[in-house]
Amino acid sequence: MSAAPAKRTTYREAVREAIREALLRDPRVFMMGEDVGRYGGAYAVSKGLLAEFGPERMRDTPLSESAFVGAGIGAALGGARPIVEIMTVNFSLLALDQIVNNAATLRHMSGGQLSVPLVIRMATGAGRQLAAQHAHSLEGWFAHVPGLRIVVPATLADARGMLWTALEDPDPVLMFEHQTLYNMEGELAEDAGPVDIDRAAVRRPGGDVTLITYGATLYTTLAAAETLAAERIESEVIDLRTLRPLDMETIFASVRKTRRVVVIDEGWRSGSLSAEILARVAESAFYDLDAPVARVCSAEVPIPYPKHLEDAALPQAPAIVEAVRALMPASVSR
Amino acid sequence: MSAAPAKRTTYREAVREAIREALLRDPRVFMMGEDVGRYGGAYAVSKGLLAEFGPERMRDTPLSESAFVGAGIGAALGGARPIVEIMTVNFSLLALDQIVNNAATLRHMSGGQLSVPLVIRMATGAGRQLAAQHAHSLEGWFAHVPGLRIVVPATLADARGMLWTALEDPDPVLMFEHQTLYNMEGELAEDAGPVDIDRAAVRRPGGDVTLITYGATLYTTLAAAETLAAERIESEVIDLRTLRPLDMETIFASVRKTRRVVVIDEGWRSGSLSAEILARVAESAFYDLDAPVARVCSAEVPIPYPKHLEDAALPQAPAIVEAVRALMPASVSR
Amino acid sequence: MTTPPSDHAVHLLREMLRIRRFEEKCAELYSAGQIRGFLHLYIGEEAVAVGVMQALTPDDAVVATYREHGHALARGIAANALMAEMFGKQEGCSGGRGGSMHVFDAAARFYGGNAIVAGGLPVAVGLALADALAGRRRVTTCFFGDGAVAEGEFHESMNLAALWKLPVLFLCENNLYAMGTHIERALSQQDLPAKARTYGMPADSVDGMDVLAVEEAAGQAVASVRAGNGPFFLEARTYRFRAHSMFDAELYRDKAEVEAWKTRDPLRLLQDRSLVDAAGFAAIDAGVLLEIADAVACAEAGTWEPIAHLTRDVYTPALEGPRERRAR
Amino acid sequence: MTTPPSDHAVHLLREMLRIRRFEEKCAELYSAGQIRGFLHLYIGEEAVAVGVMQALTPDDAVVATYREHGHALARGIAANALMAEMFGKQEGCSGGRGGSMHVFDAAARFYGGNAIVAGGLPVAVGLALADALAGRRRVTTCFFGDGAVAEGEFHESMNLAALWKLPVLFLCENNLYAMGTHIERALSQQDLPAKARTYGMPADSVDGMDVLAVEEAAGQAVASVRAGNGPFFLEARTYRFRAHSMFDAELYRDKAEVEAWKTRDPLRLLQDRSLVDAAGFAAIDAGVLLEIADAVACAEAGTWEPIAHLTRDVYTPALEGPRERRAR
Ligand SMILES: Cc1ncc(C[n+]2csc(CCOP(=O)(O)OP(=O)(O)O)c2C)c(N)n1
Ligand SMILES: Cc1ncc(C[n+]2csc(CCOP(=O)(O)OP(=O)(O)O)c2C)c(N)n1
Ligand SMILES: [Mg+2]
Ligand SMILES: [Mg+2]
Repeated sequence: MSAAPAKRTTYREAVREAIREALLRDPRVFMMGEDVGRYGGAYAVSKGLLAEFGPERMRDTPLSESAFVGAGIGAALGGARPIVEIMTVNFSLLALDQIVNNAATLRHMSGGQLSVPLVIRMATGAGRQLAAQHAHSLEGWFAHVPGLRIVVPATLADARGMLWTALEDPDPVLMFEHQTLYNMEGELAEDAGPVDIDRAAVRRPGGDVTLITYGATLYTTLAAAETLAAERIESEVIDLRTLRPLDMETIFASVRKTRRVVVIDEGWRSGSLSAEILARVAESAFYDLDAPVARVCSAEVPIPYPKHLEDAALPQAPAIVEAVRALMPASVSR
Repeated sequence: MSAAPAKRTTYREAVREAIREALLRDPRVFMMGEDVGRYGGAYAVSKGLLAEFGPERMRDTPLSESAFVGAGIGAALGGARPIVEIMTVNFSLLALDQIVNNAATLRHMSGGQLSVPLVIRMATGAGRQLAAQHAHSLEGWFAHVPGLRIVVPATLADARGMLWTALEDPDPVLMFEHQTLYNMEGELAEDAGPVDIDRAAVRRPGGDVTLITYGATLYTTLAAAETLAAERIESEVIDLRTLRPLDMETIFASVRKTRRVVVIDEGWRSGSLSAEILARVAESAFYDLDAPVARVCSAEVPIPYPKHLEDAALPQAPAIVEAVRALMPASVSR
Repeated sequence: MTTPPSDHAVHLLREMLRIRRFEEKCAELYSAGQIRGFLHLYIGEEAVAVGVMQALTPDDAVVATYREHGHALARGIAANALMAEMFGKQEGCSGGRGGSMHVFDAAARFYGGNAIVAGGLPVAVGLALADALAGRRRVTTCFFGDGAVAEGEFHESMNLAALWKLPVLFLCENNLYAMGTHIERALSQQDLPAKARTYGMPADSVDGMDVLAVEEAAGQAVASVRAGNGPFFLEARTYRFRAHSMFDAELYRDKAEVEAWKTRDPLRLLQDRSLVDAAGFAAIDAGVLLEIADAVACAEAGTWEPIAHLTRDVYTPALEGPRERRAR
Repeated sequence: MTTPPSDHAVHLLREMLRIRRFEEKCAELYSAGQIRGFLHLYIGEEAVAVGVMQALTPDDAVVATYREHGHALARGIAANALMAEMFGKQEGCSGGRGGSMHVFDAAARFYGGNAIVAGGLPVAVGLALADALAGRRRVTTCFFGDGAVAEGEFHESMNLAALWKLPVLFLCENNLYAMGTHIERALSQQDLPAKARTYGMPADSVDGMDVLAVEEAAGQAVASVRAGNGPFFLEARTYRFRAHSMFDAELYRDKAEVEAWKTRDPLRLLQDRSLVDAAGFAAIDAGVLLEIADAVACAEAGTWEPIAHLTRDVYTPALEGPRERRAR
């Protein structure tokens, strides 16, 4: 998009740059979480920022998820702009009372008086053999809760750009960073900056089927789209970017064109975000469909440790290809 | 079903009888939770049971949702059969770490060695003007989590019968009792006892549209079905009874017959259980459908206090009637 | 000849009486069906809220529980706005959406109205953290009950505040019961100041039926916090004269216990001590009753929020457009 | 002439050495990519697990954390089964599904392997509650770190156990750090026994590098619990010699600090005290290395769980049919 020269960077560095920018731009911004300071972040995201911004603004917390998330809410009410890091999505369950009963609720319940401009970042997802208590994808689950905005940067540009926009939002935003993306490397414009968090993005245009996804499965999905292209099935790949509220316009526009839809979601199948998207399509775009809606999700198991079982539990490109093929009329498939 | 004489009873009494029966039948059973003993239960469910069973087996806990739910898990691992009461579903958020990271996970993660035969009961739902921190319907949300079984008694017979069956299940079962049902009165067979928790129930047979619901909205839905019947639209009303795992056979059988489906769910619309059901129908029964799938859910707001707004936030019969009418061919509707 | 009661004593008495009469009226209105949902009365505990509020400035913040009518009134939220809230009218201080358990007033820095036991403590820590980061010398006072002390959020919040030396006054209203559970059946250690001191936090305990004692203890506590010494824990030993909520059959305590505590009614104690005579009391009461009657009239005359507004304020309206304002 | 080392001292030394060698091998295998995920080594802290386990009977229960290889070995889980678990092979003690962080053994009453900090404490309270309800005189020992002390679940569990006088030994391994966070930056109060005593629980602290001291202190603690005096809190002051996990650059502590603690290596301390000479040590070591080599061979020869079994054990197979048994 930008004409500025590009530089080589990683997703991790892009997130770090975004945090840096926020701390530089707005004195009300501070970050807190377990080991974000001296340790440099469990995923090394905030390495170096303690030295630059000091322990007040790059604040290590004790192991107290409920209290430091609640303190983020209070600080936001008090005029600060906190970025709270929860190390891994599973630990956010300890803070759910604060997130659901307070952060998501205060504006409405107070009759519009209170504002909770808080950003909570957390690592999510499987793929690193971290097993049943460190590897779930609960972002789609959080998307059930009114009052929260859920964003999921899948690209370097979004990793770099979503944070500032989220911080400008007067309401709580949860940002999910997939564990396997931190090392992803690529080109990012030197002047990359804030991006919108309202619209889904078409990452690959195509006319035969709409593949909807977000986060790390974007790449699995793009790989599947490549395979399908070799069979002359052209996929339109949509990266949702924001899971709540959903940008249904982009989805419906694509479905009207392709008449077929598959959702790829790392969440456990039943009750995952994929269900909501399929439901909306079947409710509102039923007559646009030429085939049943479909999805490829994680198996409904606590994620197991061994690689072969973890892989088997997660959405993989061959399953996506299979799901698409099953929707195509006999004439189109090879 | 039974030929035994019936007696007049309430939902509350039916639940109490079920707890009594469990305590009488199995010395390993005990119940714990906030104010279940001396106070008699926040909803007066356990009134009288302390006197009958003593403070060891009808155990008052401090305000420590995470610890006493976790203690229920540990006690189940240790051979007991705990019934844990969480006063209101919103407070269960404080115990979510234990429920999701431990109760739901231990069997699989231990390679099948461990068993958590625990029943957690909680009050759920709106309708009593309890506002934004006491009135949500999160049972459908819990149904996302593999390893849990979710049951929702809507009738006196189920209030009386589901608990024992749940206690016999070697895995954790969450049981949700809608706040507005406790005072519901009706006839229950004198010899009413355990019921299955595997199958959905057709509460009203009909051939024109399938209405799927559970819990307190069963009655709203039955009322809507009455109205529709007056317009000669015959609704088949399915009470899910168990939200996880879903009894899809019963649903598909009905949809094959009626070719139209509306789900009524007190959960917040986006990401509610209704989404999962619509998604499954649109995936697997697409060609059985004569009209788009539809649903009537709660508005996506923290439940407000005033009656008119609370009513407006919840699924009501007129909205169900409206949703059904919209699916019917012009010739059928008046 | 006796010395006339001091203006300040009259002020305190009036403040406590406003709470008492407000809540007596609420109980009546509840029975009449005009107030619904859960209603938790503060009657018997008035000296705590009134005593503590004397120590706070308008710039300080207050976080309370679902038993917060007293705190709201003592903090200066108008009885009219509070009663309208009890009715669920849009003239209420939370626009009618919160009701009894969710009283908010941003202008008064009154942050609830939290109905999750101990849920307010982390929020209070955060409010204080924002002040500390901005270098503001404000105090956040967080009210909570003895029941909250068993919750994990209590522990985490106490530790965070003490570790970071944040300006929080933790004000524990120990009325001996959490619903029907006596503190002896809830806490292995019932000496709450001792518990607080293990966090390395100064702590004190005060007779919560004696408003003058509360005022003094709170004054010292707030002074310590404001001076930058970090958080302070103050236990007020008090008692609720009424049931936990309107649904409570009070199976768990003796009538005699209640009666014994009623001999230490905070209103009577102050009246006796400050030498307000029956006529003086009646004069104050008359004014208070007028205020409450007016509040009820206001609430009755109040209007319902249009149903079309139900989904407003879940999110802030998009920033580019002009922000819609709700009629208040 | 010196007295020969006692059999018991040799036993303790061997037990600690088994852990040391097992984990050194794990670190190697991790670098080689045969062990994956998170790997948290216990090296330096061996005296704690070994000392405590001496006080337990096979009928007692143990709950541990993600840093639990030492506890598993000392509890009697075979090195073979443990190493197979590290590899993710179905011969592992959790059928291969858990890996390093989720070691279970129902027969040994070893209940994890919990990777949520402090998540094991409520479970331990429940195990003890089941024993209390059934009138069994068993002890549940719950290991956790200094970091866990800040969590709400710690507080709630301590209170519950003390209130109900449950047979739990809370065994806090204070190695001064939670990942990179020194206890001084995590807890406003670092005197952990003092903290525990505020729950009305007896508490003690012991040099966690001295296995004989740990054994003695644990013995007394367990005796107190088993005698029906309710829970006991024991702090073992220890130190991890390695990084928190294999991803840790150790930016947060000085090399000198690590070196200073290494002079108190629990193996060396015991060796010196029990007068095991170099030859004696080498003989023990040879046996241990054989055991570890055998464990690695077993793990390598182990098999992968068939992918078709992925969804087994999410739920128990329907009770009416014959319960399917997994090959173990
Ligand atoms: C987390 C949570 N658990 C349970 C409840 C139900 N509940 C409401 S008030 C209450 C008792 C609280 O007692 P205490 O903290 O002493 O305050 P008090 O009511 O005595 O003022 C309980 C159990 C709740 N609101 N929140
Ligand atoms: C609830 C939770 N929060 C954060 C983490 C990430 N984490 C894993 S270990 C650890 C440090 C724990 O320190 P401590 O309790 O002292 O045990 P140690 O590792 O020193 O043995 C952290 C923060 C976690 N696993 N669980
Ligand atoms: Mg109380
Ligand atoms: Mg530690």
